[in-house]
Amino acid sequence: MDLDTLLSFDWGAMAPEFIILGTATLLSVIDLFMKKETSRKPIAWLTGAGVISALVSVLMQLDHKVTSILFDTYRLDSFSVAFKILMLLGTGLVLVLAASYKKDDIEENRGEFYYLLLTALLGAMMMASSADLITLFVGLELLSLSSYIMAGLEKRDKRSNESAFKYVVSGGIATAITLFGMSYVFGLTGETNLFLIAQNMQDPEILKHGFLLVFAFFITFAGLTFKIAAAPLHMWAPDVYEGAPVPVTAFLSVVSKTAGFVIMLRLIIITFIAAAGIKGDSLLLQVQPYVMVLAAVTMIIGNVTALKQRNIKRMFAYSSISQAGYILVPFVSNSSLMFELIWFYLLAYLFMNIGAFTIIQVLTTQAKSNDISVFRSLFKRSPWLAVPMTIFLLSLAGIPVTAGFVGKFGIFMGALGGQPAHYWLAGVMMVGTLISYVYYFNVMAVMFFRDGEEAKISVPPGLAVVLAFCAVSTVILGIMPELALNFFYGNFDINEFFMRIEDIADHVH
Amino acid sequence: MSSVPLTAYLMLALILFCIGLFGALTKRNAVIVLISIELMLNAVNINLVAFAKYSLFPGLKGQIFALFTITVAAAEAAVGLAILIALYRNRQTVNVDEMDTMKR
Amino acid sequence: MTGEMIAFFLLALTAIAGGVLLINLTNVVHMVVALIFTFLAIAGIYITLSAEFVGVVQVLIYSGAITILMLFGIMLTKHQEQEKKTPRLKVWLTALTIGLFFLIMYGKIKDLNFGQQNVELHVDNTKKIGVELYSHYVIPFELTSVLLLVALIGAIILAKRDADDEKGAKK
Amino acid sequence: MLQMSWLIPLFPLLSFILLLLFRKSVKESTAWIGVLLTWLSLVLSIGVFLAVWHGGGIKVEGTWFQLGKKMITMGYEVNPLNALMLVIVSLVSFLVHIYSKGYMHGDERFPVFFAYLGLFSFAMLGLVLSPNLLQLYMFWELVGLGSFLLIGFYYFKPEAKAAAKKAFIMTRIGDVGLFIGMVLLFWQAGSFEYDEIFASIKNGEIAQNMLTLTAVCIFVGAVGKSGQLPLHTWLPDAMEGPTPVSALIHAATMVAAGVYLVATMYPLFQASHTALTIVAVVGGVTAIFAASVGLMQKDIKRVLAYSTVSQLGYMMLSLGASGYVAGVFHLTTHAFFKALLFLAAGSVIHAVHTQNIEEMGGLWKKLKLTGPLFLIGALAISGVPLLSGFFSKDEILASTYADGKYGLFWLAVIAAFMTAFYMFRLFFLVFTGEPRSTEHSNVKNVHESPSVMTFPMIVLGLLAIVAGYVNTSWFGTFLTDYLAQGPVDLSHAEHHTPVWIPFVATGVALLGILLAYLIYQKKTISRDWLTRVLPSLSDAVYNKWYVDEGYDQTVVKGTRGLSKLGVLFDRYVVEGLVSAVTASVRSLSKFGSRMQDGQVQSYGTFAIFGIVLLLLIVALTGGYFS
Amino acid sequence: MNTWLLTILIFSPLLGVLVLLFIPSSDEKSIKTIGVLGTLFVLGTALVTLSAFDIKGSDLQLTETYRWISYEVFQSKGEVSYPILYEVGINGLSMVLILLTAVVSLLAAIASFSIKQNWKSYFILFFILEVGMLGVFASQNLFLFFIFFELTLIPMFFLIGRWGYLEKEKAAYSFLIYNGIGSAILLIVFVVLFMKTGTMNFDRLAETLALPQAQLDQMFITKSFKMGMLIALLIAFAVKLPVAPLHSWMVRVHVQAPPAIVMIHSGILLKIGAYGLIRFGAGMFPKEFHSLAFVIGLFGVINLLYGAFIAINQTDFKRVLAYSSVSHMGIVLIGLAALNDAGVTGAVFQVVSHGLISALLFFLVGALYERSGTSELKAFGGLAKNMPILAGVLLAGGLASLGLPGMSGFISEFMAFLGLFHKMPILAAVGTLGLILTAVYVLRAVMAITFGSENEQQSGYPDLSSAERIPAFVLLTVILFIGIYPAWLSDMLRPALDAILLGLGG
Repeated sequence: MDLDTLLSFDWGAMAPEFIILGTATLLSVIDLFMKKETSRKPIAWLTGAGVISALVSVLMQLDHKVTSILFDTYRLDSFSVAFKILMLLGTGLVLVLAASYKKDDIEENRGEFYYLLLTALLGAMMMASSADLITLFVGLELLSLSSYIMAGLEKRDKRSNESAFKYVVSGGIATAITLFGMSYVFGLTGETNLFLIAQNMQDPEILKHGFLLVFAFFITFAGLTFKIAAAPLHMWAPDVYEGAPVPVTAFLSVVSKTAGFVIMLRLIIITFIAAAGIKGDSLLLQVQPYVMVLAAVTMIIGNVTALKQRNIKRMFAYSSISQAGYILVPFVSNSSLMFELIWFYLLAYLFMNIGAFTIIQVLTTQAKSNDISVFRSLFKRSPWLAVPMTIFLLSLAGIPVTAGFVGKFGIFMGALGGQPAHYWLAGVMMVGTLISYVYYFNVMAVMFFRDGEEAKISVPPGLAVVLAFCAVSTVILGIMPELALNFFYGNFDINEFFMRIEDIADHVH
Repeated sequence: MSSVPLTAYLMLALILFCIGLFGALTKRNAVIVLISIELMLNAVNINLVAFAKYSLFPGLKGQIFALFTITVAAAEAAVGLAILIALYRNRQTVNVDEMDTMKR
Repeated sequence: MTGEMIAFFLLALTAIAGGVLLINLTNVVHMVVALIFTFLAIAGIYITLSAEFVGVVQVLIYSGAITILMLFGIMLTKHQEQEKKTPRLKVWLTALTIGLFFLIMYGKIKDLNFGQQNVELHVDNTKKIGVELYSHYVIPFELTSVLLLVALIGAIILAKRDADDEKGAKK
Repeated sequence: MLQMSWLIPLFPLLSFILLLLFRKSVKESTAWIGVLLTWLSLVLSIGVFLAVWHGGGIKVEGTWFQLGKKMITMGYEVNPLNALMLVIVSLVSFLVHIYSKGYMHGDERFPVFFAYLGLFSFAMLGLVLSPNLLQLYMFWELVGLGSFLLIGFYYFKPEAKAAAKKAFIMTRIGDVGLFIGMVLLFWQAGSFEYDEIFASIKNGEIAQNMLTLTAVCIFVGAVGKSGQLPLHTWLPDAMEGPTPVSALIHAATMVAAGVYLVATMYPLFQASHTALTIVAVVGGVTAIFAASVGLMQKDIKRVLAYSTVSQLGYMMLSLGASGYVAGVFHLTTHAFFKALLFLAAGSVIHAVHTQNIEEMGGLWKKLKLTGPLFLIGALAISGVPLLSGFFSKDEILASTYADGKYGLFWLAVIAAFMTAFYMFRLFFLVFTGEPRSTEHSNVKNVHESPSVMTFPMIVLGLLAIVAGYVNTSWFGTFLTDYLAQGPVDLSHAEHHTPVWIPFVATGVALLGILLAYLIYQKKTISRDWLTRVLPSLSDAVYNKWYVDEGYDQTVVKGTRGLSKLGVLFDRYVVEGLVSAVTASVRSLSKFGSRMQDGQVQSYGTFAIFGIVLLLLIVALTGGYFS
Repeated sequence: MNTWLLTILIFSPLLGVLVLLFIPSSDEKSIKTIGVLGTLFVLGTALVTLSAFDIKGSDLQLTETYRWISYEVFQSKGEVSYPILYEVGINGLSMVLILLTAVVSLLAAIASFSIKQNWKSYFILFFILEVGMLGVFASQNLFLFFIFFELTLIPMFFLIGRWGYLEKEKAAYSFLIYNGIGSAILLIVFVVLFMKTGTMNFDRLAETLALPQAQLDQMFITKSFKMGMLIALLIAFAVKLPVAPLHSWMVRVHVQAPPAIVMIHSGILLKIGAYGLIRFGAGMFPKEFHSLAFVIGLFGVINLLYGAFIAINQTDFKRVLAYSSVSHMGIVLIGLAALNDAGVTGAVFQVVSHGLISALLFFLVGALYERSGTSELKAFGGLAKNMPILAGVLLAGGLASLGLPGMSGFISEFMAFLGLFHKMPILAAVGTLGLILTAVYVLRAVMAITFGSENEQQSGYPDLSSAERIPAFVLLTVILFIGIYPAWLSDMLRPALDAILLGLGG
């Protein structure tokens, strides 16, 4: 195909990605020419500007018609927009954390920190807005690589190095596994476009190899569980979360996780939606119980192991593992509400988790310790930290009048709404939630009941803003989830997710 | 005409994948671990290229996929090594089993 | 027994042999060297699969860049190239698991044959790949460039000695 | 007059409230408030009685609350029986109020005492006025409360505390019986109203065995309150209360409530022969049992208490032997002479500050009034002719005989003999012979009680003499005719008594007195011949046939054991399970964190293992090998 | 005005919170005053509601309905499925319980004067707790009910864990976990019902579930499913009530929590369990409830006797009262099991009366603890001498709780047993044993404190202060009033109960 066909694509659809890419490259250049000593604040502001403008451009795409560039190697539809919003929001908040993250040995790499954040974001966004195996894979890797580096940014901190290394090794293995699975998916269908793959899977020849397909599914799926930190590839999370700088941890636990779910939905659902499994019946239905077991195991491992943690960051790592388990539930309970439920929960999770990590950052950096005791008598020392923290914890525990509750409620609707209703899964989730009460409330107990620790706490203005924002939205979404849901229903039509649209390239061929 | 069957290639890929995996999971030296991961990725590439030729729907896509994989693998290797060096600078060791300050 | 067959078997043998050596050798440098053979053999296999370009790239990047990189890594971190043995039990468990994995997969790929359609992948393979890359796959291609940039920067900032360390070195 | 009868119980209630509120301000003058108010209710009840005597009667009811379709009602009713009771209760209560003025003089909780008296009188009168079982039950319990409070009036005395608790719980056991009977009746007859219940009994709407069951249940209630076997043990202990209380509650009124209950529900009992027999047997056995215990007690009040139990047994016996009138008759007379005896005893105790008869003696000359009055009481209760007790007891014996319950008849006769004996044993030991003074009692210089105390005794004394003449074969059976107006039909109560019965009764009574005289006055027979002849028997009698000990060993210990068992179960099984669960979760979490050993490679191994496991399961469940 | 009345009532305690926010946390006096005034305001609003409430009216009143949350199924865009509404409304039953809540909360607020520290946060939590309780009784759909139900958990956790006695945190946790289990089961049941029927409104649910089986089968609602749901509900509320053997948390809370909070807890929070049983168990699954009646009755009797037997052997007055609560909750079950006017009315009466009585008794325990720093029985004796009023009220409370006629306890026991005797005489007869045991342990405990010879170190204690007399006397008066004139309560309840009984066909 010639140049003008190439140019004739609606490249405007990629505006957000271009903005991020542009900012990233620009910053790398600026950073290069900036003197070592000069503060990197302007870069922070620029990054913020980039993220915000990208967010704006995404919002402007709200009622953009479904667009496909070059056989869906780039694809703009409600799904991508919906989740890109989450990613940009999350990154924006994490950015503030990063900007006010005071640790001297991160200073000389601050600039890199910012634009690595952007490249990671770019990767995530590509994962959200592509329906092509290769693009998804590259996006995934872009995200991963950037995160590896960010995790290791505190070069002089042994923990940071170690976490980065563990991350890169597990990540490498995960990538290999994912690719191995993908290679079969690709091999059997000979296509990289997900829709075409789905098409080719109808081929009678393929049906003969149902088993291989199922294996391919599981291997790919297992590989992807790495990103969302769910069983079986979840064990890296605690160590990496503990070692990485707090903003990075926040990023991993929110944006990266979101991306993980996005690629799962995209890849798994579209690819296998029409695939026949072992005995000819639908593959997705067939694998459901096994994935459910994975979800259940994830919840149990996460919650149970979190009980023993004294290190707050580790505790939150386990908590985020269990949360991944929860979010897997709507994914497998093939409920008709899947997308909004996952979206809403991720939104809620974004607010509560980043909020919590903000406070953790404040306390741990000040106390130079990650032990849970940094929360001692927080209520006395500064109620304005204790109260939001309580809100976040309650939300994470799924107590009413918080976003977390509505999210969990929705997940239950998903799990129990389907036919048949998955009582046992709901049961496991409930048990998990109960166990989680213990460690979430333990933090509260430390904040309210334990005394000692008199040091006053200073909160940087930026963090204060993030805190307020997260806390308020957590409560608002808890009281009026209609806001978010209406936004979702008003702007996104999930049917777009399933329809392949022919683009110019098809006609050229 | 008799040619090498697809299975043979897949088998080879599988074997190499397993070897790579085994290396990545058991070798002590961090460098070897990284390189074993590379081996795994290579195995995947064999799959892709083989499928490109012998699948139901043959085509170049497989080879291109393989190219992307190679590139990514290279980048990963580089970053991995860089991290390793940073770690080595602080810890004076490249033994994977000594990197367990964070546990439980 | 066509020449292709023979070629394949030799190459496959070399590849696997290299892998086995990687596992069994004790000297780190030797391991890497052994692996070079594997990579080269794989490159050969690509050629037999009428993917010359990929084959060449393989030679360049793996047998060239990556292995050298790794050797550098070993040199930089050199203090004992003797690889310590990991505890037996753990090794065996891992081996067992992986063996199981192998068997399961084996059972399903051993009869995976679609025969051969007549497609000339080898006919100006490189040109076609180029065209595809720059048209169909231009987006991931560009994305890859970003990825490489990131890798570059990352590698630098992580690996480079810090200013104050150098000062310390000078003193 | 009848319309105002609802006021009768309210006066005492008023006194209760007033005294409780103003106990600080008004000191001992409170007594007069109580006396005045009880006097009012006495006047009223006499008026009501007269009205009923002239064939009046009234029943007023209003809805208390509504249960679905059914109306639960409250109100008041006056019929011959309870009109009579009204008089008795309010009279005795009035007298006791006066008496207490003197007896409780100087007690720091003087007002509270009168308040409690008021509460009790209110409850008792309310009980009597109740037109339905539910209301009766409620007052029944309140009466129990009053008794509980008054027994425990000396709250600091451990014995009083124990006695009060015992009284409440023992009676509560009976009450539960009544409760069950009442509820069952409700579902049978569809109402708590006496007349509706009687109606449905008459129409045979209730199965025979159900009749028996309910009757027995209700009788259990009566047993509890009237201290019949086997629930009698609380009554003697109840003597820990102040003596006026014993006179009012544990002689004249509350304990008679059991009898009153059976009398009120008489149609029910009549409908079931079994129930009647049970009543009779329990009554008869109690009569002789208690009398036998009374023979050897040393505490003056305890002797009287056991005599009360035995007399109540008489009443039950007669009711059981379809001697309705006789029962009520004896109730009436007994109320007077037993109250008299208690007050007299009280005045003695007041004088000598001891209750142990071994430490008294020779008081006849010192207590010029109390002595004779006590004698009157003793004669009356022993059934010496021409005194009230004689007539009523005679009636009972007659009706028992007429009903063909000969065994019980002879029991009763023997009991009568014993009664005479122990009463006069008491009399002789207390009033005659030499003063046996000890360190903590001065029998030397004692004085007659003040007039506030003697006056009531005199009144009662007169009544104890004359009360018998309301129903005699010689001067006419006023009481029978009067009661015949009531709901109970006494048609078959016309029995011809064998002429010899009165003589037998008189005979045994005199015999008993003679024996007591010989032993305690003349000393011709040594006091402890029984102890020598039959030591085991005498011990048994002295220790009240070991009933209390028996209960301690069985019921009390049993309950304690069960509750201990419960506690253990609660601590080890229930709590144990919980802690087991938590422990398992903890160990699980320990295991989980041990998995997390910081080795990135073992994480990888874990992951691969997981995947392989998954694939294996899929393979196995998916028919991989087929 | 009336259209908003209920919402105003539910959230009226927040006014107190609002005011408190502007009071310096050191200003003890005014904080406590605000606390009392706030609850007083709530009581006032409740009374206004009562005046607006038509006692005779059988159906729901003062209802409010607003659209709240709605999920759309994506196949059918635009059309709302699974709407979750904000629905409140009250019938006689809820009205009574709301009044109870308002009164007990006020008295508890007065009793809270003994709180030693952090009055501000204490009262803020206190008010939030009250919102939760009011909401539970006023809400008309499962979602709202659940939210308020959970809302009571959190403040309780802190109130117990912060202001309790020595083992407060353990108590707080066991409270949290046990009730967590309860609410977890509840949530599952609610969601399942919601997803099957598409509505959360109580009445609509009841109607739907009452449909002929054929129609229900299309909704995948089988008989066994309904039975399962009911059993799950029973378990959930059995935790709250609590029914043995799920009671250990409640004992712990009663012993460890500050008296004022225990007043609320055993006075109202336990009653949520009973309310739920009546409203959901009997209200929505009448047939199944019928078939389970015997089991429920059996558990009732077991509870009654179990609690009583253990109470006999306790040495700590708090524990005695805790187990007596277990025992008394058995009577609620007994009444429900009877499934007739008498029984159900009795159950509700028991709910109210036990609420008042236990509030009174725990208040007195608090007063005693204030003076002596212990609640061990053997530490007391002969209180009647120096503290005649306290002793008197204590005795009265004890008598009330052992069901003395003329006090509210009697009415409920009487009616509950009256009901059960109609259905299962044998069981009921066994149950009456409980009446005796109750007398035994109550007298044992009360007389140990008030009777006997006083030990000297308590001779110094002052009698109830005038501030303390208010709650004591108010409660005692109400108890007596209900005992003497139960009609006003039963009249208010009858329409609501008739509706339920109609469903039960009892």
